[in-house]
Amino acid sequence: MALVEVENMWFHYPRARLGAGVEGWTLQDISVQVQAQSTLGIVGESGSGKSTLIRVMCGLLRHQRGVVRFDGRDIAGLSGRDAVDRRQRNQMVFQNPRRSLDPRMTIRRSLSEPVRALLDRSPDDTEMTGWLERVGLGPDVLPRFPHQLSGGQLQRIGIARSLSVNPTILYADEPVSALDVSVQAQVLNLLMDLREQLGLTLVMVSHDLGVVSRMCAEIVVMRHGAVIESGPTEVVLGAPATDYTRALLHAARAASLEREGAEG
Amino acid sequence: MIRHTLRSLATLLFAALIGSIVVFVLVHMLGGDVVTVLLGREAAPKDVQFMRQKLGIDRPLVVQYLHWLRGVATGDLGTSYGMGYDIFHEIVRRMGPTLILTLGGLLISIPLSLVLGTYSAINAKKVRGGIVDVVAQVGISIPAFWAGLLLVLVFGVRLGWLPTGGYVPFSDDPLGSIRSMILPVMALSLGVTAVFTRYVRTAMIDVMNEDFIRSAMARGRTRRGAALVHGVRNASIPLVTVAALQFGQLIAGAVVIENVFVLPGIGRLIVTATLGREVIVVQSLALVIMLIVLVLNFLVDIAYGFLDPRIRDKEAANA
Amino acid sequence: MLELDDLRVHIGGHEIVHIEHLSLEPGSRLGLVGESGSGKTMTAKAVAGLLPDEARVSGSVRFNGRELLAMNDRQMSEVRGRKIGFVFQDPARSLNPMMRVGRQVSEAIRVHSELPRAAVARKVVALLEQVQLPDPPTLMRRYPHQLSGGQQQRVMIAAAIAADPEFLIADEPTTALDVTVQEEILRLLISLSEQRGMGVLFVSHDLGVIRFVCDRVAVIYGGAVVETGRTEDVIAAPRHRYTAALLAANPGMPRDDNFRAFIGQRLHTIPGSVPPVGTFPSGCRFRNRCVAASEACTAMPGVLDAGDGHRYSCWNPVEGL
Amino acid sequence: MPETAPRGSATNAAAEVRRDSRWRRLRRLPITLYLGGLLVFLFVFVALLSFVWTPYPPNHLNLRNRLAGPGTPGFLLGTDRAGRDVVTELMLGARNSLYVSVVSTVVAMVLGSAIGLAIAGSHRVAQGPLTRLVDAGLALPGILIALVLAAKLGAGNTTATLAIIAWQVPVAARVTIGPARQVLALDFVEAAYGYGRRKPYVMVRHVLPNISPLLIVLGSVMFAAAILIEAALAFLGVGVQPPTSSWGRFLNETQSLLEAAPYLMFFPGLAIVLTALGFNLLGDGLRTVLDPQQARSGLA
Repeated sequence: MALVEVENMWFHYPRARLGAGVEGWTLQDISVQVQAQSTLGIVGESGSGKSTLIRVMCGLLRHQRGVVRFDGRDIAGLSGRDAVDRRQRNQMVFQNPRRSLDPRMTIRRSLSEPVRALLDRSPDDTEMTGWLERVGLGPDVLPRFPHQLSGGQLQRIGIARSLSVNPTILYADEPVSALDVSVQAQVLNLLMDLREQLGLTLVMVSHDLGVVSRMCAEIVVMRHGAVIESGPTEVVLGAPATDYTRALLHAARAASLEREGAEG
Repeated sequence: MIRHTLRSLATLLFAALIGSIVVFVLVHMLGGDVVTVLLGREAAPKDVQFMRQKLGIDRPLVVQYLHWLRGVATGDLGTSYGMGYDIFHEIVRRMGPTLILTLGGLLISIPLSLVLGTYSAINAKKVRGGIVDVVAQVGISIPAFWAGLLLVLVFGVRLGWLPTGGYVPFSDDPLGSIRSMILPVMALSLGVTAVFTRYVRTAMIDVMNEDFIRSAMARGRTRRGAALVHGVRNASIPLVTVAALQFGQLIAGAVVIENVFVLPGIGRLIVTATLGREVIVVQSLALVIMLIVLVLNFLVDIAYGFLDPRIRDKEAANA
Repeated sequence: MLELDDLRVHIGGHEIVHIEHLSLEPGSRLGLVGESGSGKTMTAKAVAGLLPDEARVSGSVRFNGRELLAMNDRQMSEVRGRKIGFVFQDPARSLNPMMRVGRQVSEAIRVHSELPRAAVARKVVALLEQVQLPDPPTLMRRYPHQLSGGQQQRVMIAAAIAADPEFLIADEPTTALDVTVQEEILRLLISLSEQRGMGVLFVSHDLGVIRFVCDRVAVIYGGAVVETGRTEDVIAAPRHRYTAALLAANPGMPRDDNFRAFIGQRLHTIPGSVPPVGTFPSGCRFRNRCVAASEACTAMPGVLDAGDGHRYSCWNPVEGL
Repeated sequence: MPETAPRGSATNAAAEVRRDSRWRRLRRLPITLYLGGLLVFLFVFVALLSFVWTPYPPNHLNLRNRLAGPGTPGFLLGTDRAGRDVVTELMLGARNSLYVSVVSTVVAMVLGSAIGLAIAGSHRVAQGPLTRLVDAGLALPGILIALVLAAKLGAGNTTATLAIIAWQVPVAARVTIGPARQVLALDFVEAAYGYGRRKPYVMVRHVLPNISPLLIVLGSVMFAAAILIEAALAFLGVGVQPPTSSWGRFLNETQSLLEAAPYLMFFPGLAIVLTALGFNLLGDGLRTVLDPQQARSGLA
């Protein structure tokens, strides 16, 4: 049984009226499966619905049609303790670390929020120091405010915050695209290491095929709100079945550096 | 575009409904009895009963409300108890001076504030730009009636150039009519001009930070040229909306100014009626003024849709 | 054609840019690559005289022998658009939302010449054709929001080259675009540069993009050029430690589509992050993040020559391969 | 997904510079802040002082010194027709201005920003109509409410206060909606929902602190407006009634003496202007200090 199963799922953002056709739907008839401890990359151009898809999977948005199951249970039907439990096990890392931490809250407060909200207790500094160590930061950041820290540090804090409630699955929405190249590499490596150490499942959205092909064993290609291709990365990108994926790959290769896989 | 218009119209009707209910409820729910005010505390119960019947306030509130609405629509608002005039005709008769005053105020303040605000924004980092802004700040802080009194003192009493008050109908004496309105319009437009100037300044400074100003400069516009060609256009279209919103404040100003200059407009009528505790007159006047303001805003809303290509295309512009 | 000497830009008391020397030949494409805060955009803006008001600039920027820094806003405005075109990062924000596309494309022509209306219109149509936009006569009457991001950037490019500048500055022109659109726009820039013999200063944070577009590259860190040379040379054999680290940190794409070998591969990292403006160390600005830093690095390294115009400033350069 | 691409080095560099120059800016605070602060302080000080000391007792009539000009010994700014000391009257007037504006501004701020927050947090479909309703409220001349109230309840401070509140609530609501929506669109809000926080919590813990600089500025500007409206209502005779002193009422009473004793209308008017200017300048200064850039550009 897959950890996450999305079956014939349709989603649209709230609006006054919706036309009869498919144009109002941000996501159309999506079916995706995520195995436990696997790595899934979602690629596509802007507006393809990839960020919306992981938000539905993560439970941040509620779909209108179809089924999304987590650990075999329909997430729409969960309530009370089960709903809290699902939230705790599904965590998200956002694209822009400056926007994902409240500028008016200290890092201590931001970092402790998930535990306060989901587990209903206040973690102490020792515990939080442990979380920070995991992402390579010291306890000196605790009393600071976001504007006093760099983008790379903030993204690490974002990751530490997501991991504080011991999730099963981590969703990452373009986790490095707002970061400098030199910091990108640090954060990508960190995500890979943490995933292995903690046995996490990782679902990552990225527009960068190079990043996705390093991070993810499986890949989903989206276009105009629908999945057009999916499968193991080396199959989908190594031998694309659709013209669109081929075009995507061609364009990505044109403006990228060629790297040996084994050199890293 | 059609949806934009329909939505504006719906807002207009809805706001008018809410507004009229608020006015009605204020008048009929809050303490104090109209009849007591009219007849005094020692009135005989029989007279009170008769008065209540005559005023129609013995009927259910909803009926009274609907009756009043119908009156507004058909121009039958009854007569004033104190003065005996027909309320609707009185309102129509007094519309003239008020409209001259408020529209004259807008006519002066919009172009003036565009020039001043743009000048102040282009020179925002220089002393002269700052001076314009401080003057505008002072302008905002001057109550219209005091400005009126000062103008009367200087131009009316000391210099004797212009009349200190009173209204001359245009048909009687065109020149005298214009002379009689100069000071009131000046007093009224001072504050509004100051508000608009600051608005234009802020909008222009914002626009000047936009990337498209930089890209216009990259094509060979000077900073000033880019400001005038691209900045003013983008900053002034929202001014239309602000001007419409400010029209309500302009009416408020007119109420005060008419009382300073003894102009026989709606503003003076409503204050006189208020001081005479003529609740029915005040209630209808409030609704009529409200409708004027709302209709004006509705028209501006439509015009705005035409002016901004983004709204013209998209019906949702909630950005 | 373009020569920068001892160019310094100060903002709020901090030196954002200090470029000893940088030059660009006519018709060639120079890439300026660096991370955020490296000063690459400020350098580009200094050349075009588009720095924010609070910036102080000194040194020399010569364009065809004329000193640009000595010019006032009016004189510069005659250079901008006419001699130097500029394409910005975010086309959606760089086009006036209230103005028809055609008028924005024709702006440089109208500012710099007295062409009659009909001739201007013909020129706009020709320009829109050159940037490969469909149906120019209809398109020029549209507003920016009615176009896609890629179309908007094509419009920006058409507007930038409208008055036939000899030289184009492109500041991260594809960062806001999708990868497929990016490729099209980059190809368009290359072909325009070749057709018109137009020099290009191309600013980007992405070495992959630079490699695709530029024949020469200047790597910039902490406001200073640390390495410059032919793009192929610099990428194949970087000498400066920062360039090497930047290359190693780039995720890239697997050679020969060997995706299987790519999965799970760690990247080389550069410790720390780009320091905030004004907090770079003295001497070599990269030394507090450099794996090969030594005592010598506290002094400013001189410029060394690796041949063929490949120059770098590093005390402990990467040797050989 | 307009935010997919990094805004690049220019923005980040600017952010660095901005952050760094924060101290600098704090050291050279805008002059408007000092000037506004000084005027506001003077106003509040005089108003409070009037409770313990005024040159003459309230409503003390110096019948021998009626219409004494400014500078008359014992009467710095002269006396009015009834022989009341102008300085005393102005001090007492400040008291009434302060009272009315504090009450009305506080109530209007709380009510208005609560409505604004509620609208910003309401369902996306309901937001448009509700916002437009506030707009309509904004367009309506608040003086109408004042006059209707006065006609019904009679003139007085209560009428004035209620009218100012009715006038200012849509203002506060309208100013709150936009920035609150901006904050709600940021990722940390989404994150908060992600770990199970509910809307009221998000509103109070995330949105309110982030728009508080704006509310402070707004409060200051609303204070200025309240001073002006109170004066206007009192001037029209629908505000505070005798024997309570008020600048606006004082102007009304001395209007007929424009020719004979122009100083009588000059000083109360000046008091109104300076006080309103003080709050306006203070608001402007605060706006500069509290970094509008931050509020506008989504708190980057």
